[in-house]
Amino acid sequence: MSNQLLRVTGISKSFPGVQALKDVQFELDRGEVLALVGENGAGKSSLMKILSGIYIKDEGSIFLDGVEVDIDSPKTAQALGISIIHQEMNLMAHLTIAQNIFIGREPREGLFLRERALNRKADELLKRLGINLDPKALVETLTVAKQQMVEIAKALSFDAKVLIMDEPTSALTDVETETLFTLIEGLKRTGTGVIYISHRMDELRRITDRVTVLRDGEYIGTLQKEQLDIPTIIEMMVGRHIEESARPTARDRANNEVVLKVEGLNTRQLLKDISFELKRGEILGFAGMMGAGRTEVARAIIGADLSEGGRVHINGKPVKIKRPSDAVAHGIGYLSEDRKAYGLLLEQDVNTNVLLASLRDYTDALGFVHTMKGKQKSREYVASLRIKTPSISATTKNLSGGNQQKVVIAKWLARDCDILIFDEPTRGIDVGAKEEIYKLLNDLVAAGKSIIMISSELPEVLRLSHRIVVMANGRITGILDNEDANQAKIMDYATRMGDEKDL
Amino acid sequence: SAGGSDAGDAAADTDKPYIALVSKGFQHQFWQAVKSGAESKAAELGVTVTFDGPASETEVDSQLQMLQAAIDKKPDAIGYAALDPEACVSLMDAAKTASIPVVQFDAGCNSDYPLSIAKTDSLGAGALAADHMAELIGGKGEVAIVGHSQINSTGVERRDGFVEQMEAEYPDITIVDIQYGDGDHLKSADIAKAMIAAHPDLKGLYGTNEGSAIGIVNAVGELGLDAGELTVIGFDSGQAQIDAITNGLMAGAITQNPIGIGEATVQAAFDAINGETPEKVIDTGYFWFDKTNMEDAEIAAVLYK
Amino acid sequence: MNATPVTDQTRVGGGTPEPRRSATSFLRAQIQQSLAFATLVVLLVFFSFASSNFFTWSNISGILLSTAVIGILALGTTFVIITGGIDLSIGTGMTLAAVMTGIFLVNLELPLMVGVIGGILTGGLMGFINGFNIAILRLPPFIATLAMMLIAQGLALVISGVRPIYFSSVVGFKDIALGFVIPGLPNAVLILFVLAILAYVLLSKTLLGRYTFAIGSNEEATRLSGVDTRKWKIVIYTVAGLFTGVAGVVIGARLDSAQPQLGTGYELQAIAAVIIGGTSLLGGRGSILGTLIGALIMSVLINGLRIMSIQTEWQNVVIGVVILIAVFTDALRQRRAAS
Amino acid sequence: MNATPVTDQTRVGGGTPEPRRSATSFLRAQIQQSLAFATLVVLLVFFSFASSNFFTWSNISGILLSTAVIGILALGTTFVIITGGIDLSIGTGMTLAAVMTGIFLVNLELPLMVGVIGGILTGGLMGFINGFNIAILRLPPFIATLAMMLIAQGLALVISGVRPIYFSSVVGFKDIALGFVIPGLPNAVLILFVLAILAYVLLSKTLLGRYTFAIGSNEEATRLSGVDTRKWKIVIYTVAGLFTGVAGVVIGARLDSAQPQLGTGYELQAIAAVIIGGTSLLGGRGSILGTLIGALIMSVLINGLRIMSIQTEWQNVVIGVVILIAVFTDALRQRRAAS
Ligand SMILES: Nc1ncnc2c1ncn2[C@@H]1O[C@H](COP(=O)(O)OP(=O)(O)OP(=O)(O)O)[C@@H](O)[C@H]1O
Ligand SMILES: Nc1ncnc2c1ncn2[C@@H]1O[C@H](COP(=O)(O)OP(=O)(O)OP(=O)(O)O)[C@@H](O)[C@H]1O
Ligand SMILES: [Mg+2]
Ligand SMILES: [Mg+2]
Repeated sequence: MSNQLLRVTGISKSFPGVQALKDVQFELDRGEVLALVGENGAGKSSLMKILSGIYIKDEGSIFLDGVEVDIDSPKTAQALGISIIHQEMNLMAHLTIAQNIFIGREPREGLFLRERALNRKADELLKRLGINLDPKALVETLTVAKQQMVEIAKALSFDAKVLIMDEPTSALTDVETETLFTLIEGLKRTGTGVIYISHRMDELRRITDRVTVLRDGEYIGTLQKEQLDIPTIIEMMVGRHIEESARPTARDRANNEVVLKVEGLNTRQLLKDISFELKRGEILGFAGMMGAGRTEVARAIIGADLSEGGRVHINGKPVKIKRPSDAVAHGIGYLSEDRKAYGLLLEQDVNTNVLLASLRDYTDALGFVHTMKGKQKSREYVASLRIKTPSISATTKNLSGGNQQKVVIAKWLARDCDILIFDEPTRGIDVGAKEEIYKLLNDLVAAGKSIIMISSELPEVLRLSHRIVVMANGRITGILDNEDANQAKIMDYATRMGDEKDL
Repeated sequence: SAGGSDAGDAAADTDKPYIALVSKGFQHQFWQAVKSGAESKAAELGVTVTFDGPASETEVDSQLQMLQAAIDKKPDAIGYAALDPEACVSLMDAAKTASIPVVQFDAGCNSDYPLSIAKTDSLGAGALAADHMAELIGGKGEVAIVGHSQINSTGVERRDGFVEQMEAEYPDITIVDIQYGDGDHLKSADIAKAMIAAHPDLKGLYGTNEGSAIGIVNAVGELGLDAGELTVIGFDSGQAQIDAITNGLMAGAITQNPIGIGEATVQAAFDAINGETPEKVIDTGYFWFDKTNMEDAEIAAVLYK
Repeated sequence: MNATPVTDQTRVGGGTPEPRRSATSFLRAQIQQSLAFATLVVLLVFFSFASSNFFTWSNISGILLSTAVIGILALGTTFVIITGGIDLSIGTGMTLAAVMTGIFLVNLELPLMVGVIGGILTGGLMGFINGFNIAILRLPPFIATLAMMLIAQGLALVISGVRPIYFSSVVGFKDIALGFVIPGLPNAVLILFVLAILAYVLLSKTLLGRYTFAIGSNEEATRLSGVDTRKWKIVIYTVAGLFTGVAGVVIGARLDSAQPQLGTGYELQAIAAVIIGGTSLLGGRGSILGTLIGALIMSVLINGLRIMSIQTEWQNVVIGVVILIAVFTDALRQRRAAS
Repeated sequence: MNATPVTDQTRVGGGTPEPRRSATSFLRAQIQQSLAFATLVVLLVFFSFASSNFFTWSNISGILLSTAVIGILALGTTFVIITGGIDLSIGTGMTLAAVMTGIFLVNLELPLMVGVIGGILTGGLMGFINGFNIAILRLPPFIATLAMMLIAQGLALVISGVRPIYFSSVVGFKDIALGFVIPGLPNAVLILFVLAILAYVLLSKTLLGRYTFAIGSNEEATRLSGVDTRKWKIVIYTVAGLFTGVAGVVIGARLDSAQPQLGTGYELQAIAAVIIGGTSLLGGRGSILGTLIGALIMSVLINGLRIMSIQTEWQNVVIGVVILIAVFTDALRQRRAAS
């Protein structure tokens, strides 16, 4: 018996107006990690959804252990030993972690569920995987990152022959990412084949054995481990050469005008005495471990959550922000980390989403919205951000994950806020687009805007931020100038759980 | 609105006898007239009454709950109008156990316990409507009925009295359609219009209660028919029907004596409290009224606005 | 009517608002999208064959008149349903508005215009309270409006003294529903059409409409985009309440009286009209034209069955089955279109 | 992980399906969660002071009896609402079940047991059809069950011949509701409690309950996890239908007759009970104990107002206001707990 586990050939799939996949092929061996890379909308997720029975392919063949299989439902895929971690979170928020992991496979005794056995099984699984979560906790109480860990645990709980991971690390910080890599190493040893989708190039060399590249729904080629070379991969992906820019040049210190000043911000749950300043034309990075409270700082500032005792000054004047509309009125825009839940009107078209925050600009005194100008604007953003969509009237839900993210960015660019808070702006965005977004952020600050950028990717924080705020456990543990910062230093501050503070 | 219903526990504190009336409804003008008759009689006799009834005459279950609550209030007597003759039997037993005398009005319960009933002969009233209809359309032609209920006893009897009288006495008159509008004015108007459209030769329409009758009047008005082009006969009174008769859109109507029903019910209950036996059946009568006799003292007394 | 770039979210797989060029192409697009329209045509053709008395001007005008009240209620409710909410208080709210109009015009003898506006504002006030309860106190719309339904029902009885208020003394009031500004077309129908155009404009051309769809699609995302969703929800429920108020005036004028016991049941009929017209209870999609067609389907069906002298007890069975078929074929077509 | 940080999705709705350790800790948790319980206690205390006739065994047992039918309907509907659906057909469906029981027992003179089971299965069949229409034909629950509501209403009239069917000839039938297996406690109340326990077990200890919550939380994710959500939705609606069937038998026995015109309005009352009990119309959360308390609140309130001889027209106003207050304080408490 050969070592080949899975082979797909000639796969095509089209949606109304979109040819998502054209004659795509790849192979996966036992105990191998195959990376699938490509730009946003290249067709990676669609291909994986075909393998896991969510979409039905138009053409092509799938061979598992050399036998052609017909995967017509998620259940069939599960039965065949194909398990998937979806790019978009797919959990039942009102159920517990244990109930989520074993949904559809509950231990039973006659008619009755064995809740205790279920929790025990989940506990064992989580312990075995080194994931520190209480199986009885409700999923809705978890942060995005922890939810992602639950998804991973769920997928691993099937003793799958083929495990598909669609951007599993996009919501994870380095520590959890390491945990995941350890798990993958273990799976390789047991002969599981892993298909790994990621936009994080540095991960590829770490764990993959082979890389298959897709572009515009087509198969471009496969690189063996020995041939792995990031610039080559990127060139295959985007069809052109990408220049990585260096770290930001030290800012012109002459301009020290403070546009946003936050003092003594607390929330009942987590945040303690958050104080910092944002200067004009600056990118202020926020780094920290998952759950450190960075998102919560942003939400508290814009009035999305209740906060206590904080004072916020904009351009030196104290302001009261009780709800997000106040924040936007004061020129603060917030781009959330969870685009599906908090960023997009998924059922509406791209145009509606792009214009959502700036509709008033197109509204006359009588309340009538004049959309011609607005549509022109949307088209411009679709073009300038290279959003891959058939037209601005396509339903946002049908865009690929990365392109959805770009739509959210376009929404805030259209609103033209002075202060922008980007929470994980490049989550799920391909390398090419990432560079574009970096450039965009730099252009924005060059044009006098000020940006807070929350990111879990340290290289990204280091590349863009003029200064870096590091948080741990709801406190600010350090604020560093870019010149003084490096990954080790940030990690040091990010893991200070006590009260030590070093500014 | 009118007093008298502030009783309940208040009644228990005074020495005034307390009579709980559980009606079939309270929203319709008919029941409001019964209520006012009961309240004026109560004032005269120096007793306290409360008047309760479900929102619609289909709510047999909630009426039973009202009756149950009335029994639990330990009144000196209960006046009851049964929505269903059978469903109430067990609660009559409960009243008996609690030694609360029960008198009835409008419709009775299939139980030996209640002492009396004050009511209208609805079959006879329906037949009287048929007689007048026949006379007004000249003994032949098509007529139709807009009913208010095809199930509760008054709706059924007012319809059946009409239908049977027509069949028995006026073979040249055909009843071409019977539909039911729940006594909803708007629905009844739309039904009447559809009937007029469907039967271009229609001579007369009969509405079995105030809402049905006024619905027909509205339909006739909306279609711009001249007064008398279509013979409309109504049931019960109320301002709108009196107006319609005055301006000729309605030929006439049958009225019961709801005020008299209310009065007789309270009187019977009062008698029962005082250990007297009221008359078993008190027929409060029904009357035909039209432009010619509306002002007569006897008729004016039973009309309500 | 040339520049009609409409974002009117009709449905289609995912409700994509295509840019429309002209009024006719817009109409065509809308109608093609809506199988409800086909159902309406089928019903009209069927009843025309089944009864020679169906397709007469008098009967058609009767159908339109009987659509007016439910139609006006349905228009207002369309907004609420597109936000993902629901309004159960429209039936009895309408009654309370009619009763208040009666109080203003008959008891207080205020001028006609003042009384009518008072009645409409009564509806608006109820809508405002609903909006407040839902947006500020964050009660579920179903329960907030259910409570308002009970309160309005009770208040209508209390305020009227549990008796009808007759408008016969008020000169010109009846004409609001039954007069003819356009010969042959009762004013109530005219009001329905005017309000439909107003609702259409509101929903597809104004900020209110945009935010209605946005809130229905993802309220939290809309809020985070800087839209004061609480304020807008109050506005939307208030608008729905104003439509309810107009319905109250129209039904009062049509019956020439305020009947305080009326109203329950109207809300479900209006909501059914909205849904048959293709608006989704999940929020985010819906159209005014669809609602109008839905309301017409209901009244054509009811009228046709009456014209055919179908027994009252069978009528509901038939209506239920037709609703199922209409909504099912529509869902089927949408799924076809999507794939 | 004992501190439970809550994201803002938690704001709405009520009882959460947490794993429970023992009966008492379960009770405590449920009751603490539910301010509805406090509302109930407040009402009981208030009415006891307001009227000496309120807190008598006869009246309390009367209240329980009047809770039985709405309570049983509400139990079944709890499942449906937790899935994020709704069932408007329970009121008239109950009536149809009662009528069918009458047909079986009175017209066909089948044995008591057979007739009763036949009535219950009638409810189950309607539920199955609802489930089929919703899960397979993918109709929106609101419209599918609205259509079923109309159909059941019509069929009840048609099948009964538009007259009540009396059970007086059927020995023992009445005892199903009014007999006493437990002295002093009418059987209808016993049935309510037994069914509540059954529903509780179903909801929290079985696969059915787990998938009910899962579907309500995220139907798509549940389906992608390999659960046959279509099948389970049919099962859930069928279960709700069976409860409706039992309610039909109980109301038939209580009235000793099948009243074919009854039923409309019961659905809203039952749904109100479910929501007052903290189950969210958005799906994913709810509890049986909450529903029971919600149903009791409704009937205590109605009874108390009657015992106090509050004028009928005022009763609805008071009920509406109390519902608002109850749901608002509950929402408030939850928000407090959340932050
Ligand atoms: N259900 C759908 N309906 C219509 N178009 C779709 C659908 N699903 C995917 N597409 C389209 O197919 C193309 C491929 O999308 P896919 O999600 O597979 O991209 P991807 O490679 O996973 O991108 P990303 O890295 O951004 O996640 C995109 O153009 C997308 O818009
Ligand atoms: N230790 C904790 N105690 C209480 N709540 C916590 C804790 N950790 C995280 N949380 C919850 O998580 C949220 C804080 O995490 P937040 O999302 O702000 O972190 P983050 O730094 O942005 O990390 P992420 O990468 O997960 O986005 C809060 O909403 C809080 O409820
Ligand atoms: Mg993808
Ligand atoms: Mg975060």
